[in-house]
Amino acid sequence: MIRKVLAANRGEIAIRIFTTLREMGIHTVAVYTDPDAHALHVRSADESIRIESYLQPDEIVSAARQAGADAIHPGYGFLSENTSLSTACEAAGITFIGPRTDTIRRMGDKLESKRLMEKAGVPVVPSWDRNPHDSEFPVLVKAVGGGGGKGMRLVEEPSQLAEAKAAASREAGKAFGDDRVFVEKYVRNPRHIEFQILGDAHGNAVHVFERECSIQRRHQKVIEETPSPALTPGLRARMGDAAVAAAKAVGYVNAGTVEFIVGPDGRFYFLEMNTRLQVEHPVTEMTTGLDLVREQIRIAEGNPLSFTQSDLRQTGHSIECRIYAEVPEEQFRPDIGTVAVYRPPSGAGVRLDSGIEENSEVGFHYDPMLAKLVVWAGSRSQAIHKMQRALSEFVLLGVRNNIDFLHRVISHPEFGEGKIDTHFLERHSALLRPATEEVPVEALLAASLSSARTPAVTGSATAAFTDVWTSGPWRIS
Amino acid sequence: MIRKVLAANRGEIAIRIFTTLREMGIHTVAVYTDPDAHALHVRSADESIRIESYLQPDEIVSAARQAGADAIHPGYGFLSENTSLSTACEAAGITFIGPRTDTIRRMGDKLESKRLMEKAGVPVVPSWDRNPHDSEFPVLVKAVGGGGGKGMRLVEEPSQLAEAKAAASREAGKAFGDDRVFVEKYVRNPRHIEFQILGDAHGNAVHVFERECSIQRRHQKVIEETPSPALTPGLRARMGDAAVAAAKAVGYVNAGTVEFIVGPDGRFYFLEMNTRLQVEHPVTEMTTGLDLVREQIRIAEGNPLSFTQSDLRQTGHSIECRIYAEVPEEQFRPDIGTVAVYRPPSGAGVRLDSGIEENSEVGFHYDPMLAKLVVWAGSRSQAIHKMQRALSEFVLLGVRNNIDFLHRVISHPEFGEGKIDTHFLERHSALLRPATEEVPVEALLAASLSSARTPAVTGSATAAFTDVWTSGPWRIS
Amino acid sequence: MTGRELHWNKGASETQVRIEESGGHGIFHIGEQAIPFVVRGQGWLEVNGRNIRYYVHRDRNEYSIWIDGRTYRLTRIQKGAHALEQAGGASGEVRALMPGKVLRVEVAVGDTVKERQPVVIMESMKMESSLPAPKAGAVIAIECAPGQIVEMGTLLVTIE
Amino acid sequence: MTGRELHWNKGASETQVRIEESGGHGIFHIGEQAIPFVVRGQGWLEVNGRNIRYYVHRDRNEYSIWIDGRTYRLTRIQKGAHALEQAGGASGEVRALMPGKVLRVEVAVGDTVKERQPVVIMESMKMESSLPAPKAGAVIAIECAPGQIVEMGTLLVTIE
Repeated sequence: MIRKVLAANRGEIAIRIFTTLREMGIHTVAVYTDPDAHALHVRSADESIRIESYLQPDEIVSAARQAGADAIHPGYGFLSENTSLSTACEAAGITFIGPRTDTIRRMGDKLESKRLMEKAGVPVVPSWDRNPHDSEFPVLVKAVGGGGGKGMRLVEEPSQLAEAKAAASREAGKAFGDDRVFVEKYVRNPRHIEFQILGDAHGNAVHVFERECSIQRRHQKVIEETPSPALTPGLRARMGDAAVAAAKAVGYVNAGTVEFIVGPDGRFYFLEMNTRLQVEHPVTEMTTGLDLVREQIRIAEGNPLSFTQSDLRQTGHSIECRIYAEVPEEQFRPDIGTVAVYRPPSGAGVRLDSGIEENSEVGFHYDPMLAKLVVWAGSRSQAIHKMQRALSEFVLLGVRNNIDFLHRVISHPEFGEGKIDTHFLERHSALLRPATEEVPVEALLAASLSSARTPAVTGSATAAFTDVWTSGPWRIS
Repeated sequence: MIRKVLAANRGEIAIRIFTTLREMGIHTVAVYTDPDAHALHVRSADESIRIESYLQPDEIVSAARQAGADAIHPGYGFLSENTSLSTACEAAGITFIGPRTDTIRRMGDKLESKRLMEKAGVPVVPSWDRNPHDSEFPVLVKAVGGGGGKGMRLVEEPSQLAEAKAAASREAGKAFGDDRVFVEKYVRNPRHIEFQILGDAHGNAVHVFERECSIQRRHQKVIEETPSPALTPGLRARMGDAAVAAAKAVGYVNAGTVEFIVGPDGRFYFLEMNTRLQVEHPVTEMTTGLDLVREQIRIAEGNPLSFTQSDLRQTGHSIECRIYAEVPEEQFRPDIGTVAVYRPPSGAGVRLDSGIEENSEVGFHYDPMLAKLVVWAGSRSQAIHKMQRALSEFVLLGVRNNIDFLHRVISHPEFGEGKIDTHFLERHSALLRPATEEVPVEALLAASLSSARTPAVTGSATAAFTDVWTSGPWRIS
Repeated sequence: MTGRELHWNKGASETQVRIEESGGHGIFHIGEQAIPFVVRGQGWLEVNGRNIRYYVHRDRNEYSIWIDGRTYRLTRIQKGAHALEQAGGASGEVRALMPGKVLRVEVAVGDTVKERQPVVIMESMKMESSLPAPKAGAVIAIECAPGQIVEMGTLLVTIE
Repeated sequence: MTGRELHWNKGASETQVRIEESGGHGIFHIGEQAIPFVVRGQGWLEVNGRNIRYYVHRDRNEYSIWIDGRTYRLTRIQKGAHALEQAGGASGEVRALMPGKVLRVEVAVGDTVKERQPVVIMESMKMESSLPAPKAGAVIAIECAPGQIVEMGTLLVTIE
């Protein structure tokens, strides 16, 4: 039995973990660095311990020792997929709420994990030392010795392959001192579809269906949903089987995710395995009724899974939007400031996992994700309408954010038709700015009423100092 | 197709109706009286119209005409079960989102509805003109001519019946000038269990399972849940069949509720039929995935139900707590004031249907219900833990309320065991006050820090004037 | 470091406290106890290594304090003074606790009443509430009538 | 009833408005339009019979207005003045848009740069962002180095 858990994380995920722990009657411990001294996650725990960095496993483990915590939940990011924390936990006799160190290590090595999956019969992106069959085109020529795009060539036609290999080989030789190249399948306009898995220490493993995570910016997910509009029941079953095979191949214990890319032809390939709870886990919870953190705790306590694959069902449709402190209109640059007005939406089918409240400070030290807005409805189109409703009710002022941008994305006709892949935002770059820059007359009126009796500030100073004069709705006096 | 709907109501239910309408792309119209001029429900609609009273059907209908609304949703309370509104709608050619006038009338007459249900084979509380069989005891002797407890006797044993009838007859003769009495079954410690029904204009009717509403104070529900801990699958099926029979007996169109009382022996009796959406409808939505307001709109548009009985399933467990502006410790007297701090809970499995926000005014003109806190979890015990978590996170200052009381009720061991009936709060009257009145030292410290530099007010004035000096967390300056 | 002295009233008992604070660190004196604390930020205290998130709302001398999932109520009083409400309660005055309508007056001038006996029935927010006699005695004045709308604090009945 | 005159800047265009208000009722003059409005309460307007719920946050002369589900940004300016930000932008100064770490300086003193060419790469909140040259010209000063932590508004590079 776990009685006290330290969350080695911050923001919304630390708070989300504490929430389940509190419902299970387990005591909670937060850690925080100096910039987070006043953060909401610290106030949400029973007790808290100051540390220098979320990236120092020794510090985390001694904080757990000091608080008398018998387990550590790593959340996502930071040390969650780093064997140094799981190893330090083992040495200290503290339960690490995650997979075995050996699993983290093997899945962290992208080449080893690919070899292992191939052996287990999980499809991986095919590659050839010599020439592939004509039907496999387009292909990529890649350098054995390095990456970063150097020595890489996209080849559309078999006739162009020889020349491309020669050019890539010359480039690779110059760049890496190794002119060997190989040929890999090129998946055009892929979707990113991942499967949630759960495994226990008794050898049982199940998948908890998929999450479609194709809407990305800067290679980071922005909107996730389940079920994927791209999967037929047959394809879902085959991918689910592959995910379970992947879990069993490494004797996976706890919650993890098997990431696939899926081509427009419906062929899928193993990409990597994430050995932790994902940011987007709520959409799985909304459609299956599971509490994945609760399952993680129960597995870490040594319990067998309390269900089998056939007990699990997908019901309805769920979408998650990540609320970032960033300016999509300015290349998604992050913004900082004080949350002056915070009125998140509520009501039927709306879930909010938030790391902030009114008056929270958003600094530049950590990830700019502030909250996750999640909806559930009976169908995909109803879920989109619910998300539109929820986003248009969400008031967040004081820190620039992507709420209006998210509304534009989910309102795009091709999003509505489920025509999404990882290049969606590049293809629809018009979404980066509003259709019209025009400010409605009512907004000018509201601003004019609020500017009341104070004069405009003059002078040449850059207007970049955050000096909050008013917050909340302006009071008519 | 309905394109614009006026909600003839206020508070959380008007807002909840607007929410679904907005998700369906239907325009929204609010009505408001002078005390509600600044209420949240008015600001939540696309447009709003001032009226003198929520109880004047002609005013409501002319407001709908003025706004060009093609339908009226009555919500609950006010005119929702009054044929005057549905009749006025018919006359004006406006769709009334509810059952036919004839149904409202017949179900509003408690004697006619009982006769009609008896004829349809729905069990009603048995009564006898002469003497019941010995096995039917305890029984009530009741006066034919009147009510209010006069001429009423509870009889435990058959041997006491003759004397009780004679005494009751004398009392009734004096009180009502009519000494006739009859004998009715007495259900001791009954549960209040109701079934949601949906019927369409094409003759289809289904039930959407039960709601257990036994926790009541002043004959008003406080906590509702589904599934009922008292129902076996067999009893649920029989009661569901009875509810559908009741719906079909009156050709029920739209959403309604069949209320039963259930004895400790598992026998159930028709009590009445509510011809409207219930306050507690969210627990049904949480466990079935339906949006009952959406179904109401679709039925009012003339669509057939899009599912049959066998398509409907109950999943998990849901509990609703009604947040009232009242003081349970002082005989549940209502309180008024300004909502100075409002931080409702959020996160996984928590739904809030709220009629207020920070700075809302709570007056004495209308019902003191402020919001409904609803949770969903995989099992009843998990749902109780989630509700405990949510209530203990709910910050509401400025208006006295029942949040702490609700926490005490759901934390009671007998509530946890599902041992609830309509006398629960009478039996456990200790719940009306906290187990200890002691103020923790931390609360004294927080108050002392907040009282900072201002002197205590002196003098003999009653400290009963609401003059809000600070709101929100006190700022350390 | 003399600090501020404050007096609180909860129910019948009076509590005297002293608070010493400098730069966010302080000591809270209550009875024989001296409790160190740290002001961690707006609405956030640290006491004995435990985080305490709180909200305080003040309405004149009445304080509501949300802390650890419960709301407490305290009245701030002058040193040695009785709580204002108590002082009022002992006076034999029956006042409206909130705005509303007088439904019934259950006594007549000259009646003898027992303590806690219902004197006036009011309706507020569609609910009836009964105002009890604050002490035993004789009704000497009735200053309201059924149907009358009254403000909060209005004197309705006096008992002597 | 002369009212207040205000000047707003959105992007490149300047808008002059006049607001007349008395007792919650008023007229808003913008261009040729005269729009009657009612102040219904805190954060709530009525314009042409439509309820408008709004929130305004002000940071110096920068206003964020949430209205009808979207957030708009406006800069309040003196009559006839250019927007402050624009004035700064034309000066050839490259400043840190937020606090963070300088990762790389992509130019050297004496280099000729094109408008919008990346000059400095910074890291803030674990993300890289590139600061472009505000105009074409020659780099005349570099006042930062890779690895350096800089405050918001710090002058990093000057272009002439």
